[in-house]
Amino acid sequence: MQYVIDVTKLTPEELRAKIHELAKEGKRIDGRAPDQHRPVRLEVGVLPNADGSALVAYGDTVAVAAVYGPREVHPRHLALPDRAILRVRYHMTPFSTHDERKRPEPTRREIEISKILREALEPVILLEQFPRTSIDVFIEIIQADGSTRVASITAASLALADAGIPMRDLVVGVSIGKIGDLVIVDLNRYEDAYGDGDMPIAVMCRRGLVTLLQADGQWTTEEIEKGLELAFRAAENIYRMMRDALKSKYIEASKIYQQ
Amino acid sequence: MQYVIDVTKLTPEELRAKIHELAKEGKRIDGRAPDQHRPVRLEVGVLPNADGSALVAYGDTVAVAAVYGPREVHPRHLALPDRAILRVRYHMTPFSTHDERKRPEPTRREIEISKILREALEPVILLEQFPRTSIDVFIEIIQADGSTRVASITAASLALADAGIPMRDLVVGVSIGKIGDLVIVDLNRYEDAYGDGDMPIAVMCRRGLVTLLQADGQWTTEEIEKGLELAFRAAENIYRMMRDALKSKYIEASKIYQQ
Amino acid sequence: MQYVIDVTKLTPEELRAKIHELAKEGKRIDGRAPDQHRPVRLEVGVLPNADGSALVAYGDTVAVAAVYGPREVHPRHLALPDRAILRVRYHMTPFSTHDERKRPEPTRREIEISKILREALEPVILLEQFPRTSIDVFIEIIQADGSTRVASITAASLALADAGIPMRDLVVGVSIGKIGDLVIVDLNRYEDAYGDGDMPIAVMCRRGLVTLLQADGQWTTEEIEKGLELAFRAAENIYRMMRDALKSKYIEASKIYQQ
Amino acid sequence: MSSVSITQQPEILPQLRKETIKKIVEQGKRSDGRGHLDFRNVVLHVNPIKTADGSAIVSLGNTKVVAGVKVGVGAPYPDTPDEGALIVNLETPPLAAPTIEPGPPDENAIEIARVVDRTIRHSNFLDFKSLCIVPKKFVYILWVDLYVLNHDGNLYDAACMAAVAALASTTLPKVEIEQEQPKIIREERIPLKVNPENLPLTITFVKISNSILADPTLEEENICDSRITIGISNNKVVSIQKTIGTFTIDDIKNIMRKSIELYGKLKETVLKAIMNPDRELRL
Amino acid sequence: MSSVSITQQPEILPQLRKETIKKIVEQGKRSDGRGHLDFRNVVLHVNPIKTADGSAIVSLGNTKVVAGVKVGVGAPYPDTPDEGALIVNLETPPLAAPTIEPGPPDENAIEIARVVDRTIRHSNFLDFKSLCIVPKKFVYILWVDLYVLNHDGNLYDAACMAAVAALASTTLPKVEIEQEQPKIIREERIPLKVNPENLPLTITFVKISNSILADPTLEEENICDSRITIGISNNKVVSIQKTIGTFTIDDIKNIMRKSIELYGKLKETVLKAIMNPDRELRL
Amino acid sequence: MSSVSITQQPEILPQLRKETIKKIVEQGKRSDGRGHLDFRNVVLHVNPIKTADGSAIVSLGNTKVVAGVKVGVGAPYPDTPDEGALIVNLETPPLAAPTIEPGPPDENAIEIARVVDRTIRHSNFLDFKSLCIVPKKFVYILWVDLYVLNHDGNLYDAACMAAVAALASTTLPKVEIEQEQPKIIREERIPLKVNPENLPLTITFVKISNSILADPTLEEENICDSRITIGISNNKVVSIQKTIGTFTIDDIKNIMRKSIELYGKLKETVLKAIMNPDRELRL
Repeated sequence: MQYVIDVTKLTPEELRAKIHELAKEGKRIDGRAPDQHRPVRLEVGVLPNADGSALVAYGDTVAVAAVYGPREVHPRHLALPDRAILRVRYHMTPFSTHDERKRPEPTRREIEISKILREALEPVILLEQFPRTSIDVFIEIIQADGSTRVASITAASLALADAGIPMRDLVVGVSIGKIGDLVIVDLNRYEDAYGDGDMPIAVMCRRGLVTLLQADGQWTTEEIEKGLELAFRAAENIYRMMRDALKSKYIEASKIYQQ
Repeated sequence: MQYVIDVTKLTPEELRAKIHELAKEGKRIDGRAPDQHRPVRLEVGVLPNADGSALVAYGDTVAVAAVYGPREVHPRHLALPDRAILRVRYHMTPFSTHDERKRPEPTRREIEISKILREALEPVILLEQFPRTSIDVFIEIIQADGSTRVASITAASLALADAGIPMRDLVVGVSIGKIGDLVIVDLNRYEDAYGDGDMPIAVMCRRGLVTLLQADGQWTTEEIEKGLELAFRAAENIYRMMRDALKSKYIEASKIYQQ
Repeated sequence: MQYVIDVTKLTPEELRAKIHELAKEGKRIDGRAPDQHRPVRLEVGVLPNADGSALVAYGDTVAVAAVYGPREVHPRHLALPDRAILRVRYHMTPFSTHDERKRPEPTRREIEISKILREALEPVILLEQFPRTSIDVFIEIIQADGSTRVASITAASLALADAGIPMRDLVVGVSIGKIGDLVIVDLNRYEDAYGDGDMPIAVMCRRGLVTLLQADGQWTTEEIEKGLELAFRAAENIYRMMRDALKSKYIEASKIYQQ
Repeated sequence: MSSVSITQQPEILPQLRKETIKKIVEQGKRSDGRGHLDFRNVVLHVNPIKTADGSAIVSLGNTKVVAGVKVGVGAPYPDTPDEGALIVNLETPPLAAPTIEPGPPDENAIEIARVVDRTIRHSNFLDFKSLCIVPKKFVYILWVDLYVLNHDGNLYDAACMAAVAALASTTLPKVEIEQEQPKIIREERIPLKVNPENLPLTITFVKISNSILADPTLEEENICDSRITIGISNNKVVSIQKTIGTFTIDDIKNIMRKSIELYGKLKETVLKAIMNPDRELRL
Repeated sequence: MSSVSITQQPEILPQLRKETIKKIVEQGKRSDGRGHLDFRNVVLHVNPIKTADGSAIVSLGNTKVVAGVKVGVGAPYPDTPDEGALIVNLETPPLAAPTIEPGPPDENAIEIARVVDRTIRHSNFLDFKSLCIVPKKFVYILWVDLYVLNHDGNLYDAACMAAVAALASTTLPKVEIEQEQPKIIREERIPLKVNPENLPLTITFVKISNSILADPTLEEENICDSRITIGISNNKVVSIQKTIGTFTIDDIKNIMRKSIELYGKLKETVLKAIMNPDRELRL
Repeated sequence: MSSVSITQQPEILPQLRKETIKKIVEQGKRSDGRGHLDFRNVVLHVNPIKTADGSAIVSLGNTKVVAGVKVGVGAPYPDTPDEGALIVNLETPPLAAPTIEPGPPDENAIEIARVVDRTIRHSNFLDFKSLCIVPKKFVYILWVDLYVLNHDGNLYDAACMAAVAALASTTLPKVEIEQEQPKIIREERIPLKVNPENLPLTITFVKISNSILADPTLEEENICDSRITIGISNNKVVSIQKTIGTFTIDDIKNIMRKSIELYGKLKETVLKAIMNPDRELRL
């Protein structure tokens, strides 16, 4: 990531001040416009063993998702007679943050995010088509630079599609932030740490539905409405890229079959 | 609780000395006679979800018990073909002691007391009437001022009766203590901390049976016999209050039904 | 153990130097020849409850092994349709080392050794004769003075024989070490701590097969070959003692039956 | 504690009951007689627990939550060397419902505790700097322990209310530094500084048959299509947590408006209770 | 470790065997030929483990318990700044019986360890003040680890005897303070101060067919109506732990008397073994 | 984590497939076309992870392992007061294979981490003394975390290669001592000193139908009779770990020789990759 200032030379207080100063002029520390998303990189089918997999990068944030299933449930009493159960795990590798080593055991934060991601995916998957089975989504954050949970949602969505799991729509994750009065799209780690609010959102673009919504900080209702609008717009772009990534994978695959 | 001296002004050593000095005159720090129990408060049916429940206060010690069952056993292999199993959990909330915050995870002490309470209740319940089921007794100490395990027994007993579980008798818990040569009834936390012996007892009043008995400290056999005698006498009073509490609850309940 | 020098008077650095100095003359700190094993003590049938048991001492290293089985597997889904499963646990008591108290919870080292011992025993036992059952080998180190895992293998082997479990051969454990250029048999704790290499080996004497092999340190291939040769020779002696121990136990047992 | 989030076993609610609840909702009412945006009866006992440094017992209909605050002293977090710490923990002991097994907090309990924590943290209800004893060395730590004694739905709002009321009743023990070590003098106490204007509360909504209902019962939570919790402080949104299902943008706008209305009423109730502490321990 | 105490699975003992045992008891005898108040044969190896700072291996009939003491140095408890610490832990490794699975101590193991701990603690057998190195800073910590190698009933008494004999054979390493940190010199040692007069022991009884039996076997424990353990030191009762069933007041009086009688004999055996330590490690 | 090692559930591989694999081996080939001693294609991305202090992503055929190094500061071990510490941890997250459930490292993961650790430790690849900051007080701690992203056999060699390449790309942050406490300055960095001559690698072999094969696939591991891993550094053996089955002495001699040959080739590949770090994060 390129920054408009030398972030390594500033104390946390100076950095916080600088970020707010820039925001007053509608600018951001990495030179983006308020509604500009970082470059998005999508790769489908990256893990041979999984039924479906994807790598998603939002700038320097990298999430890898693997999908296994539909498959038998262990232990069996967890199975449901009328639909599949969904199992979701979000995990950060110990070396994925700029801080000191993170312990590998799941933190309370990771447990909460795993739940939130499951609840964001459940409304999308046609679980009722696979009674008594389990669909498993496992996510590892390899590198974190803000917005990891929304990158995870996008990766999970792609991996599910790659696994051929029928869905009502592709879900796209986008984070919205707030610095002073400026509402911005796709927080990096400095904007996350020194901003005034964080609002991760996941949407079903074609249906106009919100499947993940959290917020932190202090928001007026107008700011929230503005944020939702920006999120849907950014999601629309990523949605197109996702469709392309899936298409190109199947084109590549069909080429291989033709050989 | 009112104290005959200002306990907050004394060092632990002074408090210990004072308690022993008072005991030599047959007196106690809160003004009670040696064989005098603190005020007992009994409330039945305090938790709507439980099949039976009760709150028991011995002075400032407050225990809440909930009973669920007889009900199915999970996992099933724990079930017994000829009787119900009993499951008992004694737990102190982190804010229930005068000390610093207690961690919520069960301590070795709590594990031991859960076992001791289970073994005090097992001889009383007609478990053989409910083969293959489980009867569960869950106890939380909300506020602790000594004698929590015997207050728990009384609460469990009331909650079991409230749940309509058939029993051979009501079990009543009373603690006996020793300060110097003085044998006393119903220790408060200072008497527990600075006395010379602690003997929690639970009895089936009508049958003259002891179902819980532990002791700590140094006791002559005569002192133990004296303690047992005092415990039975104190239990007799509490037993009457328990019967009244249960009766009044059913009277209230029947009033409600008549409306 | 008798030492040729007063080990308690030396700093670790001095002890290391002394051990290496002695090795240059082909000598060892406890007066043994390089290929000399410490005294081996074998006792069979030491634990009445176990189906088979043994105590094995290599000098001051004492391992106790108990065998239970073949018996039912819990939980059942671990059972295999065509053979017995083997379960092995290696554990050191908290007071078994010269260091400070070891915590009783299994360490990563103990978990690894349990696996290595299981994999050393699996090729030896006729597991296919007992489908759907479990054969359990539990080992406690009571006193540790080096070479505990190989003493454990010998103890496990004796206990299995004592339990009447059919085996292809008796397995014997021997440790090989390296101090400078000197390859030695049966490391004590000082040779383990201050030597240059450690190679625990378990062998099926009659079949010339290696069932356990690990190494640490820096070894030339020639040194490894030398070590293997020494190990087989030492194992041969222990093997004879094991047969005697088993025989004498059955003789004693038959005497008892005759009375 | 498994690290995987798994679709939860649905409560077995008879089909007929489900349809009844929905039908009543469609008629603009609720099965317990409330209107769609009515809260259940709120009873708040503030500071009843003598062994705690602050406490509250909240009943929201049949949902009962006990909150106890214990004040400790410890090192500050490195990135906030002059601020005290707030640690919120929620437990659902097996007393609370027939479906609960004993064990460490599950993902639901962890999530509620974290939502309550964030709601309080972003509200400026507490002045974290006032909890500093010696910068970089010693600060007050506020342990807020929430115990659910009876679970009949909407643990979020009951827990948040209990936590906030318990904090409002909290007193800090005096701390002296002796030989570079803190010495806690429990007998001398000063009240914890709070800003009642910013009193933080959450308002939880469910969506059933396209209607938005506030303060759901357990039954309503079990059959709802969607659920969302909004944290409010002084008419600003300080937290959002969508849990079950999906919402349209219009739903969300609608819910924001309603939550600010409901906040006003609820805040009054809570402030009144805080003014009238109650030293008798009743459930 | 579950935090709930659950009725234990009964050992499957054939009905006929049960009746036989009871019948023999009713005739004033026991199935292994003992009288009702006889202990099984006691074999005590004192201090056989070179790596421990004190140790004992006890056989009570077929019940075998190994005790090892390790001496550490640590901070005292705040309420006893000039006293050392005693920490008792009991493990039942799966070697000990076919029914035992590997795992951390269960409620039975925890209870026995706690009863042994309290029995020793209240006996004045140890002088905790003699374990102080620097008040408020450093004290000796006595870790007593008890390992059951073969379980044939009455772990309480075997464990207590093993712990006490191991402590009696314990030596303390010298400790020097260097730059405010303790330095343990394992080579220089002084014996741990104990008071043999106050030697603490427990005596366990079961009630079968209205008879009181001392030192029960595992079979007797499995069919008994009630069980109780009495800790004695110098003819004073220092602990009681009723575990299974109920007792009448007369039972208890009777048991107290008997336990003091049995204590005298057992104490002699243990003191004799302590006088004759045995550096050969045998089970 | 159970403390008992249990015979593992065998992978269900159709009998026909097993026989096919064996037959091909008997013909001197392998089912993926390799010769008996050929390694699969090795792809090494060195230092692609910006948040790590050193990193590598290794593909060994379809086996993929990510290694990340984080440098910390802590107290040295008492017996090596002037040496830094290396801590190796390996996790097999459930992404890696359909058979893996989430959870802490099992015995397989622990064993691999320990073998990698010992192989590096005894190779003199690292200069532990160069990791000392203040003797007895502060040293660098190298945390090497290994994550298996796709498991297709021979995790040992892939993990070791990833760990070694990650260490070779590691830089140490500057550490200053302020008021006796270490202050980590992440912006100023010096490379970790390594000795490429001693580059440690493991070579794993399996025995199938009396043939010795290097770098087994998961399928080959599942049907092999025996398995052994040899750690080599500069043509010396620095670790051995026999896991499955048995070997004759001749097998072992043969394997030693072959492992030294293979080491040479593999070392070249790894050194070349280390020279060409790759800041794009690709799997």
